[in-house]
Amino acid sequence: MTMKDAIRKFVNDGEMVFLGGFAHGIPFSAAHEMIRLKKRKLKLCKASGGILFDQLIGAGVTNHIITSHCWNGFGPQPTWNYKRAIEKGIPHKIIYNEQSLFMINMSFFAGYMGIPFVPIRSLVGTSIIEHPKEVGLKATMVKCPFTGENTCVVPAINPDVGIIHVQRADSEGNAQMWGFIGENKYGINACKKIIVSAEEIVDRKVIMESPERTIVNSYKVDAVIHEPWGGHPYSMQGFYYTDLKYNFNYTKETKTIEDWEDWLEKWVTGVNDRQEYLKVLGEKRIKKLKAKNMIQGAVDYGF
Amino acid sequence: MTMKDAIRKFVNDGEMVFLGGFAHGIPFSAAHEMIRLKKRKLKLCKASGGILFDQLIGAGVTNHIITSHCWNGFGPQPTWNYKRAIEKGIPHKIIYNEQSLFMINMSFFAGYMGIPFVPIRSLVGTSIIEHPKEVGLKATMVKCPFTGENTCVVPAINPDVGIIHVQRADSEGNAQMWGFIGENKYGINACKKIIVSAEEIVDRKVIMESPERTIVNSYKVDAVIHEPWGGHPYSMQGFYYTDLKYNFNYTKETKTIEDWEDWLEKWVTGVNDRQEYLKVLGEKRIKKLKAKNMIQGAVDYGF
Amino acid sequence: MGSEEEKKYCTEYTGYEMMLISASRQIKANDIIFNAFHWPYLAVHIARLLHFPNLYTVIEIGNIQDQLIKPTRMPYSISDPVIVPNSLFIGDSVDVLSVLQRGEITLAFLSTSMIDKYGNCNTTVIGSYDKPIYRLPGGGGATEIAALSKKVIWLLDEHTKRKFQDRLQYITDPGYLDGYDSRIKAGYPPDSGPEAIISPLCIMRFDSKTKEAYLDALHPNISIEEVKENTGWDLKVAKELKQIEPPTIREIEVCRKTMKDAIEQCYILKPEWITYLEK
Amino acid sequence: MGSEEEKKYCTEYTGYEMMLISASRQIKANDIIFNAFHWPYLAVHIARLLHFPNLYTVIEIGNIQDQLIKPTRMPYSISDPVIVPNSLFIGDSVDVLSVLQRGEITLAFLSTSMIDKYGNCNTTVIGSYDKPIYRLPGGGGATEIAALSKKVIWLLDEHTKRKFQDRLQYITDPGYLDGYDSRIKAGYPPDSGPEAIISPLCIMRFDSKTKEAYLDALHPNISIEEVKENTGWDLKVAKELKQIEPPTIREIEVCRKTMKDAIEQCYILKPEWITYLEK
Repeated sequence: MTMKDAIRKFVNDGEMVFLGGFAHGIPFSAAHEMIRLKKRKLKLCKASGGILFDQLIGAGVTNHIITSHCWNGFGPQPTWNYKRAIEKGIPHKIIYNEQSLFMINMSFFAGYMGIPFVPIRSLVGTSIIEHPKEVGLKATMVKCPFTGENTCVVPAINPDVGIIHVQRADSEGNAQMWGFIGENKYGINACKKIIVSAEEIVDRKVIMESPERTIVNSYKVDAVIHEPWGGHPYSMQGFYYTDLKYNFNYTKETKTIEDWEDWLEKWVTGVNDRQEYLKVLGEKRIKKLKAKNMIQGAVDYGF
Repeated sequence: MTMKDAIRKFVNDGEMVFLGGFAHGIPFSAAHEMIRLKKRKLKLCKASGGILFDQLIGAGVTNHIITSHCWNGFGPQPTWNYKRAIEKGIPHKIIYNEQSLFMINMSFFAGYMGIPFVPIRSLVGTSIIEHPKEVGLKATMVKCPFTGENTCVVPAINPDVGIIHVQRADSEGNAQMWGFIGENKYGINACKKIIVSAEEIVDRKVIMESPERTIVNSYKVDAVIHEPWGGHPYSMQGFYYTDLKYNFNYTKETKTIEDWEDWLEKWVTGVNDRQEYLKVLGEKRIKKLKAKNMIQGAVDYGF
Repeated sequence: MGSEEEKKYCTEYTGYEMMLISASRQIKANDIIFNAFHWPYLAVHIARLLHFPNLYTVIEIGNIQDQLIKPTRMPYSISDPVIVPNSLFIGDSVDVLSVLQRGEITLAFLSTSMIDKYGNCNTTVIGSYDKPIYRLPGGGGATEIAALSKKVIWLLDEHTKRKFQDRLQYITDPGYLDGYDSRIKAGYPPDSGPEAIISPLCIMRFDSKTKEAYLDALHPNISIEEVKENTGWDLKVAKELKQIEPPTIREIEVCRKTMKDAIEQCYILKPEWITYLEK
Repeated sequence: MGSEEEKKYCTEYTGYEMMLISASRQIKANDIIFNAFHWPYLAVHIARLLHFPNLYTVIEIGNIQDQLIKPTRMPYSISDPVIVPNSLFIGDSVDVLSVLQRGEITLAFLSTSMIDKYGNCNTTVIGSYDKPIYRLPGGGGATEIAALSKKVIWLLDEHTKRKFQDRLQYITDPGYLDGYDSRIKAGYPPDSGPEAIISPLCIMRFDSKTKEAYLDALHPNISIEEVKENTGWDLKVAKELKQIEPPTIREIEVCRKTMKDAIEQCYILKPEWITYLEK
C-alpha cells in the first residue's frame, strides 16, 4: 500500500488523529500526504507538536490541536503558522487544547490500558487544569479512596486513527522501534485504526530476534507502508541523523504567508510522494545525513 | 558484598519485602539466605508465590503473603508448606492476602509511578474485592469523574525492600534483564531499599550498549551481588534452563513435615551460601542445565 | 477436516481427550486467543497443529505469538524460556492486561477447580476464607481473563457435583455473577463473558436471558441423564440438543502427541485420561 | 575550584555567562538532576565539564545518564540520537514521570518566559487564552518538573519587569502558587518547590514563610537598585546580602566552549550574550 492510499482510506475529515514520534521517527511523510489529499478538520494529538503541527495548521488540515507545545526546537524559534492561526485566525481559527507533556502521555497511557482515567501528581494550581477544555480532555480532581488525598486524574485518549513511523516492520505490520520511543507505544495502541510506515520491511524472523522492541502487533494494524526517509527532517536512529540546517531554517523560511506558501509548494504540494520529496532534498544531503553503523545490543536468548 | 551481608544489612524483621521474578530470574539465593539468617515476620509480596513462597512459609520467615497464587507449576501440584500453614497453622498461622495477578501488577505499577492508585477493569463481583483485607491492599470502587462509570481501583504498593535477580548489572547497580521481565521493573523501583543480584557483573559500557534493557538504575540500588545460578531451579534466559526434575520432585519431597525438614537441611540450612548449594546440585546437573548460545537482537544505534 | 481420510473416526478414546478435542474445535482462524496454562494450553496447541498454525495467542507473562514454537516443542508452561525467541512481542503483565482491558481477546480458555451455573469459578478456597477446609492455589490471572475476554470457555477435567455447583461460596473469577444482566450491571463489557463449559461429558452454553448454563451438546456415548446426575443444579437441556462428532483419527493422533509431549514436560495426566496413549 | 590557577578571576564576561556559571555552581555531586532543554542543559553541561563528569541526569524523553557524551559533544537538544548509546537507561516519558513522581529528582533547572514573585511561570500565552496578544510555545514537561522536583532553579536570560511580574495571569508551571502554605495545601510534597531564580543580575531565593522571592545574592558589579528597578514587585533584600564570586578563568573557558558548541548545534545566542566569545 502507498502512503497516499493509506491516508485516503483510513483518515477521514473530522477524525481525531494521533501522530507519533518524539523528535525521532516523526511521520512527516504521512502528514504531507494529508496536506496533498486536502484532509480537513482533523483533530490532532501528539505530545510535542513542533514543526509537524505547524505545517498541518498552515495547510488548513486541522482546526484543533491537542499537545504540550508547538515550536521549532532549533534555536529555539517560534513556529509562525501556529502563531498566525491562534493570534490572527490565519488560515482559520484553531482550538489549542493545551496539555502538559506528562499529562498527555498519561492520557495515552490510559487509552493504552483501556482504563477511563489515571492519576497524575502535577497540574494542581496551574491554569492548564483550570482553563475550560473539551470534556474528556481536561484533568480533574478526585479523592483517593485509600489515602483521602485530593488527586489529579487525566482522562484516556483513544484517537480514531494513529500513524507512526518506525525503523522496521514485517509485511503484516508487526512494528519495532528503538532509541527514543516517546509516546508511540501507548499512543498507537490506543487508536482504533492504525497506519505504520517503516524505513525497512523485514522478515518476521527479524522481529522475533528481539521481540521486546515491538510496539504494535499486526492484528491491530490496518496499513503497512515501506517509506524510507519518512521521518526527515527529524532523526531515525540507525538510519539518518536530524537535518539541523533544514530544521533551523524552517522558521526563517515560513515567517510570512508568502514564504510559507513557497515552502509548502517546494516540499509538499509540488511533489507527489516521498520519493519526489527526496529528489528535492538531493542526493548530497541524503548522503550526509545517513547514519554511520553502530550495531550493538545483542544478548543471549539461549535456553 | 555477599548475599549474606546484603540480607543481614538491608532486610529487617517485620518489613514488607518484594521478591521479583515471574518464573524467570527468581531470587532463590536471596530467599535461602533469609532462611539461614532466621529472618522473621516478613510480609512478602510477589505476583506469583510459587515454591519460593512455600519455602519461606515452611521455614517460618513470613507471617503474611501478598500474591495471586502459590503452587508448584510443574504437574501442576500443590505446595504443602503453604497448605499446612493456612489449613493447620504449621509452623504458624499466616495471612494470605489474595490478589489477582493483574491486580498486584497494577499495584506495583502504581508504586512505580508514585501515584496512590490506578484503575483496573476486573475484580468487580469477585470475592477478592469483597473479602476483608488490610487497608491499603484492598481494591475498591470509585466513580469515574469523566464517564460516571463505577471503576475499580487498586492501591499502590511500596515495599520496604526489594530483591531481584537479573542477568547482568554493572558494579554500581545498573541492572538489566531480558526475556520475561514479569513485575520486576515496576516492583523493584517501587521499593525503598533495593538489592540486586546478577549472573554477571559487566562493565558500564555493556549497559550502555542496549540501555532499553535497564530495569533499575544505580542511584537507587543499595547492594549489588555477583551471584551466578542465583535463580536456580527456575530459568535465566541466556544462562540456564529451568530444572524441571528438581521442580517436579519438590512437591513429593516436601509432602510431610519430616520430608520438608530434610529438604530444607539438604538445600538451605545445610549449606552456607550459593556456592555450596551448587556443590550439592552437582557439576553434572549444572552442565546439563546450562543454556546453549543464542546471541541475537542487535540493532543499529547509529546516528 | 474436509477430506475422507480425516473424517475416519476414532472409536477408542478417553473423555479427557474428547474434552481437549472439543475445545480445539471452538477456535476460529481470526481469533485472538488468551492462552492460559495447562489444559487450555493443550487445547490451543492441538488447534495450532491441526488447523491454524498462525493463530494469534497472548499469554499472561507478556508474550504475543502467531506461530508454533520452532523447532516444534511443547513448552513446559507459559513461562518456558523457549517462548521468548518465538514471540512477536515480549512485554510484561501490564502490557497483557492492556490487551485484555481494550477488549481485544476474542476467545480465552481457562480451567478451574469448580464452577457454578452462572459460570463463576473458585480456585481460592474450600470452606471459609480464614478457616479453610482446603486451601487451593489461587486464581492468578484467571480473574482478569474471565472478566475481560469476549468469549471464555471453561475446561473441567472432571464432571461431578463437587465441580459443577449451583452457586459458589467464593468467586475468584467472574462469570455471569447472579445471572440475567448482573454481569453488565457490574460494569463488564456487554459482549464479554462465559461462552461454554466443556467437560469429558458435554458442552454447556449459557442461556441468552437468564445466563444459566444449559446442556447444549453431548459428547459421543454420553446420556442426558449422566450429565444431569453429575451436575449440581437442575440442568436444563437445549431444545435441539446437539451430538458432538467423535474425534477423527487425525485429531486423536495430534491430541495424543500433544499429551505425550506434555507428560515429558512434567504435566501430570491421570492414568484414566491416557488409557490409549501407548497404543 | 581549589587551586590557585583556577581561582584567577575573569574580568570581562557577559551577564548571560555569569548566569550559566552561577547556575552550574548550585549543583552538588550527589544530585539527581532533571536536565531540561536549552539554558538549563548548558548549565548542567558546564558543571559536568568542570566538576562532576559522573553527574546523574534525567531528561524528559526517557534517558538516564551519568557521564559526558563520548566523544565529548554538545547534543543539539534533549532528543539528539547521540544520547541513546550514551545512556544507562532509555525508556519513555512515562518512566521519567515515575522518577519525578517518586520524588527522586533532587534538582532541576528550567528556563521560562516569565515568572512571578511566588516562582510560578507562564510559557503559554500573553493576554487571554482564547484571544491572545502573543501565543507562546507552551510548557512541555516543565509543568511536572516544576511540580515535583525537590529543588527547582529557574533561569531567566533577561531581567526586566516584563519577565519578573508580581502575579501572572496564566500559570503553566506551579511554583509556590499564592505563597505561604498554598503549595503544600495543593498537595505537592513539602520538600519540593522553587529554590532559586538566577538571572544575569542576581540570584533570588524564597522566603521560608511567605514563599516570596527575595534578593539573596548579587552578581559582580550589579547594584541592589538595578535589580529592584527591573523587578515587577517590591523586591525584598536578604539581611545578609551575598556577593557572587566572579567567573574564574577556568569557568569562563568551559562556559565559552559550551556556548560555542551550542551555537554549532543551532542554539541561537543573542549577540550581547556572546560579546567575548571570539576573544
